[in-house]
Amino acid sequence: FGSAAKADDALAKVKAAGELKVGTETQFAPFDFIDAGDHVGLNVDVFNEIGKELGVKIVWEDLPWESVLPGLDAGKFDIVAGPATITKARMEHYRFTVPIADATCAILKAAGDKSIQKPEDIAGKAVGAGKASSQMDQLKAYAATLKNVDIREYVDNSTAYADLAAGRIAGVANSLPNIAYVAQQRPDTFAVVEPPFGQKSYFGYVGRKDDDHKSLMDAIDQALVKMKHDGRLAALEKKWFGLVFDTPDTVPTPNF
Amino acid sequence: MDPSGAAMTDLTGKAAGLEAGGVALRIEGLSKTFGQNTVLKNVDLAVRHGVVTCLLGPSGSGKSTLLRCMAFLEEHDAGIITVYGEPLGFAPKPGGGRLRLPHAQVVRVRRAIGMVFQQFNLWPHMTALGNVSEALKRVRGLSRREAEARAMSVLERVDLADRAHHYPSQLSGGQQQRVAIARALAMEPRIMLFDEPTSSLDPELTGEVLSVMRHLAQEGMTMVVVTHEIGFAAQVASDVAFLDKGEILLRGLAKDVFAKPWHPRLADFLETYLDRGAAVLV
Amino acid sequence: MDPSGAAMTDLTGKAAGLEAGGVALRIEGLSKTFGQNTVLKNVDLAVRHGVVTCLLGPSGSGKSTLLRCMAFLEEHDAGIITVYGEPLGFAPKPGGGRLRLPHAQVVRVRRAIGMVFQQFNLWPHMTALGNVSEALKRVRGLSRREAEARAMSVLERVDLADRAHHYPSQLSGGQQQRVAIARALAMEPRIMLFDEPTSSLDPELTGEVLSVMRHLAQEGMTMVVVTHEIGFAAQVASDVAFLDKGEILLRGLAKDVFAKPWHPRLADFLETYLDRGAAVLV
Amino acid sequence: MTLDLDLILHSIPAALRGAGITVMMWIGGGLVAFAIGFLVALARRYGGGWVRWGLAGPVEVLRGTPFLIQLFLLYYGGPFIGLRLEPYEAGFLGTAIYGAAYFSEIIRAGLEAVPRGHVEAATVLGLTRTQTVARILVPEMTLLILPSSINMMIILLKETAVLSIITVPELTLVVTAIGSAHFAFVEALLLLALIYWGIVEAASALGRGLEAGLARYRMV
Amino acid sequence: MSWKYFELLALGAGVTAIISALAIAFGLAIAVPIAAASLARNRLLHRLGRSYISFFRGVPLLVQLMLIYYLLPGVGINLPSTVTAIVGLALCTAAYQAENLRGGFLNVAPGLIEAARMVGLGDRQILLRIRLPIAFRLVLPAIVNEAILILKSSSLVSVVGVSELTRMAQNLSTSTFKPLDMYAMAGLLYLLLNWCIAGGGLGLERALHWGRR
Ligand SMILES: Nc1ncnc2c1ncn2[C@@H]1O[C@H](COP(=O)(O)OP(=O)(O)OP(=O)(O)O)[C@@H](O)[C@H]1O
Ligand SMILES: Nc1ncnc2c1ncn2[C@@H]1O[C@H](COP(=O)(O)OP(=O)(O)OP(=O)(O)O)[C@@H](O)[C@H]1O
Ligand SMILES: [Mg+2]
Ligand SMILES: [Mg+2]
Repeated sequence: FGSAAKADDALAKVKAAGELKVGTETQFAPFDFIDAGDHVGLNVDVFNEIGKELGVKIVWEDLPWESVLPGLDAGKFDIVAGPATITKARMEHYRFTVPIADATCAILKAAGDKSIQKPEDIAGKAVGAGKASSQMDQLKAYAATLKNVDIREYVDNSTAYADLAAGRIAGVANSLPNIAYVAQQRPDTFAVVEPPFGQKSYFGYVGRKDDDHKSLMDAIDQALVKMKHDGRLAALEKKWFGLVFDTPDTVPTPNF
Repeated sequence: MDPSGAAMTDLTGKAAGLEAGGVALRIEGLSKTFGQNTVLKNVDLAVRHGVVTCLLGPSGSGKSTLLRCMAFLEEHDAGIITVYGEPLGFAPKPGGGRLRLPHAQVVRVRRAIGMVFQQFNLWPHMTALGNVSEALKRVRGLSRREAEARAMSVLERVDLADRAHHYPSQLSGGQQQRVAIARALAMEPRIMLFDEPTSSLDPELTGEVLSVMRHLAQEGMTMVVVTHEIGFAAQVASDVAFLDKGEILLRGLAKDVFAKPWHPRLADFLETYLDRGAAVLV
Repeated sequence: MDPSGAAMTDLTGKAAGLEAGGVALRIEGLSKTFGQNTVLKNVDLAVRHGVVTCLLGPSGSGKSTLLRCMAFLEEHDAGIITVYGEPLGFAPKPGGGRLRLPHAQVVRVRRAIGMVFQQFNLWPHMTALGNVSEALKRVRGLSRREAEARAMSVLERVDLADRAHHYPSQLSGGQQQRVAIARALAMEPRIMLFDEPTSSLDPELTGEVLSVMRHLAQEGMTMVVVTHEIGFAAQVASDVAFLDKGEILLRGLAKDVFAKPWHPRLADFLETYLDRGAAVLV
Repeated sequence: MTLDLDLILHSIPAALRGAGITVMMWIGGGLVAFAIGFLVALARRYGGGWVRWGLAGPVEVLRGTPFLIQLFLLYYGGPFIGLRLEPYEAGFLGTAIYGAAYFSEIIRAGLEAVPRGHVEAATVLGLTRTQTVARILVPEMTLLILPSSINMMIILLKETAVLSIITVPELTLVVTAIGSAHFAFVEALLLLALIYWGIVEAASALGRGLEAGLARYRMV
Repeated sequence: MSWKYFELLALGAGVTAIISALAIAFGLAIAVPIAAASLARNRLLHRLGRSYISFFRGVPLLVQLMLIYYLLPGVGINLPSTVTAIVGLALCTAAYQAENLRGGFLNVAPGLIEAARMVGLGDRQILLRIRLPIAFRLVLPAIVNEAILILKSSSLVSVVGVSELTRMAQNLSTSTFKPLDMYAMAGLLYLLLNWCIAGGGLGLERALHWGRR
């Protein structure tokens, strides 16, 4: 870590300030959400551990998802929690932490909708996904292999879920962990369409790619790997998803 | 009795019939209240056919309100107004009290009346010709050509044929008021009401409007005029009524009233005018 | 030469010095153009100290513009105005032409002048006392107490001490105009300019304002008055100037002008007033 | 900071399509809003006490809450009361209703600003109420409310940015999506600002032209 | 709906109220010089005033906020979210208030200013003592109207990371899956806040009646 010695790089600044600023959107259960007024989720727990490793306090900033990555670019915070699906395009602009969860994309449908039994059944129906999300890209790619899927873009996932509940669309594409959580919370309204339709992909936290942030990102990666090995991450995954994901210790080359 | 005495009785509104030179518009026991404020109290007045009646009185005495009642722009609270014998707005009930007349009847009787306002009230989005011909088209149902021909001839009467295609904003105050007179005249009313027709005009533009009114008077139009132009009143009016605090203090022939203003309030009132015009004449 | 003849020469603006009863304000060769429209043409006038000068003339003849030039509310395009010998706005250059004077100089010379407008122009957000004391505080730098005491005494002069704490909207037109006079008087001007001070008043409220002005005149205030109140002009004015189409057609002592209006335009002009007021008096 | 001009240039066609949808929703919704507003204003002026009261409440609520919340309730709440609207329909209706509340107030003020004497002159001449409204009140009022109506239309244009929350692919949605896809947020925002500013300036210029054209009717 | 949620929404409403109040106050303060500039005879001042108004009225607030948030850091100005929100709202509303005030200034009868000049008041005294109070009173209803609009527009500041009322409602609707209840409640709170502004406006109008009935 040759550059870690620089006195004024991002890691040094974070340590000097005693706080790590994390941007996120608190509408991404179970990673980040508001429960009875409190900000909770996997991210909150994971970052608390990271904070302990680095010896700093975590300061959260909540923004609509479309503002989160621009905010990172503008230096409004040090890292983005999200998390975001690790994609080729994003890796050109950002540096991802090591994967923290599986992000493979699946379809959420209305409970009791018999017409959708497998992912291909969305052909001829309206399906939504979050605007500017990698799930949207995957959905578009997948839909191109089917017949006239009507794709709707939503500014956030909750409006897409609301529209699914209202019956305007037949499905919502999102990563499996998210929709599994939603379906588990409201089993009488929503159900997951198995299996996932997308290619294997992972979630990671997003940081800046420049030299200045290298030492900070390295330090966070170290902390995460440490958490994986001592079982802390697995415990948290169990707590929030009810299952444990098998994720690699380095950032794999994305499929898309 | 001498003739002027007879004329004064005539104006009480109690006597006189519908013979030539008879009563055009009669007001009996008229009262009008705004909220708590009684603005007209038991007013009797007979407007004689074919002559000019001037309403004088201090500011706030109720002149405008009385005139507006004559056009049924205000509903009077008590009393009866008849226009050439026909009741306007309310008819007396045989057993006492009054009966509200239907709207159609109001519209019909009001046809006999034309009104000219202090603020002209021309419609700014129509030319002079449009202002004058509008009611001819919509109310009389004339074709556009007929209406405009008729409007044109009325504009000629007020000497404004050359301004027919100007919008109100392009006309001087005096010209605007003449268009307003033409607009009323075009409907061929039998009685014309004027509410301070010159008092929003510059002194020098007043003349042209007074001159049009003088012509109308000479042609025998029945007119009721509220004005502060004492000179005009003295020259043109046959009858004068003086209002004070909502009551008619006196009425009579103009020549009597101006020559010997025997009532002290009237004398005071005329005094303020004399004070300001007299020095020129000595 | 008889005295009246001498006085008429006095008013040409060419003669007369600064002696008692001398010239307070002198206008020489003044011209004023709005766009293409030449409103004042080479006007000469001398306003005598301690007396009332009336400006008469038909509408649009340039009376208001001339008065506004005297207060430097309009900048004249040519000519020189001097106030008690000091040039206002422009000074003559030795070699010919004029020199624009600095703003501070304009403000200083303008202190000698007070002005009363047709529309009163009272500030609606201040009481009568506030209107009168504002400039005493901000311009003269008096303390609030001193300014209000002084303002109060001026309000007493116009007989409005009991209305000191009323807002303009709570005052009648006549009272408002008296406050406006007080506001100007409080700054102790040496010359007071009045532009049709009564013409937006109801006839019955005109008297109170004219009476305040009559008092001022009796106290020897130098006044220039544009008015349509011919009676007042004839009674109070010592000097009269008659404007027509931007030129001074004649000037002279009031008593000469009104007694024998020898110029045909003036005779015509007075005629319109006679026409409208005369009938009352016969 | 360097701007990716190429990206801006390449985004223009897509952005213009978004702008087309924005303008369509704006003009269409705005015109319908004006029409509804006019009827509401007339009803509030000439209607009975019940009509007046019944209309005053909704107008106040519509003017008092953010457009975003109204749209959300209409689109996502509508189905619960059996009103199932497609995005364009909901966007159009939402814009029309929101605008109508404002226009009804503008028009009401306009009707009141026509001098009473102008109406009385018509009454004395025998024009009926309908004729008076159609021939005198409406044309005179049009002149009086022109500036505030243009202003309102411009406000409405900018409010249409909110339609993105109900998935109408209008200008803001399209351009910010391009920005996200290429991680070029500042470029996208500048392009967006420029296009909106252009539409607003064009609308204002049109409004000024209209006003100038009608100036001769104006009393000074 | 549980009391807890209402409390949270009320908290959001508090944030909305404070941000809006500060934005309205600063906006008015900025609007005075902008209005004065846009009426100035000086060509440069006039241009500056007009351009300010044209830009801030021509671009949606949403875009303005994001520009301040993302563009300014590029030139070294990094404002916290709350400050960005207040500054953004204030700069935007200032353009509208300046237009309102400009209309007011134009409708102050020129005679009132001439009268001030005649008793010797200077330009600055005339602006502050005569023109501003009269213009302000003339356009007070429009100013109150704009205040209500800016309160409603403050629902957009969540894009720069401020958890105000609308954002609170969004967050709560995600976690409760009851979006309609949350939004309807938020709407009511907006109405309540607006009534406060409208009531304050009426009170101010009455306080500044200057003797009129
Ligand atoms: N619509 C109204 N509502 C309440 N009061 C009114 C109304 N119209 C007139 N008044 C009151 O009635 C009284 C008489 O008013 P009116 O206008 O008839 O007087 P006027 O003799 O015409 O006075 P002026 O010479 O000033 O025109 C006044 O006290 C006035 O305030
Ligand atoms: N600011 C101005 N711009 C252009 N023209 C003006 C201006 N002020 C006055 N005028 C013109 O100058 C001429 C003289 O106007 P002025 O007001 O001095 O006349 P006046 O004698 O006071 O008339 P009145 O008796 O009607 O008040 C008129 O033709 C008028 O239209
Ligand atoms: Mg009257
Ligand atoms: Mg004048």
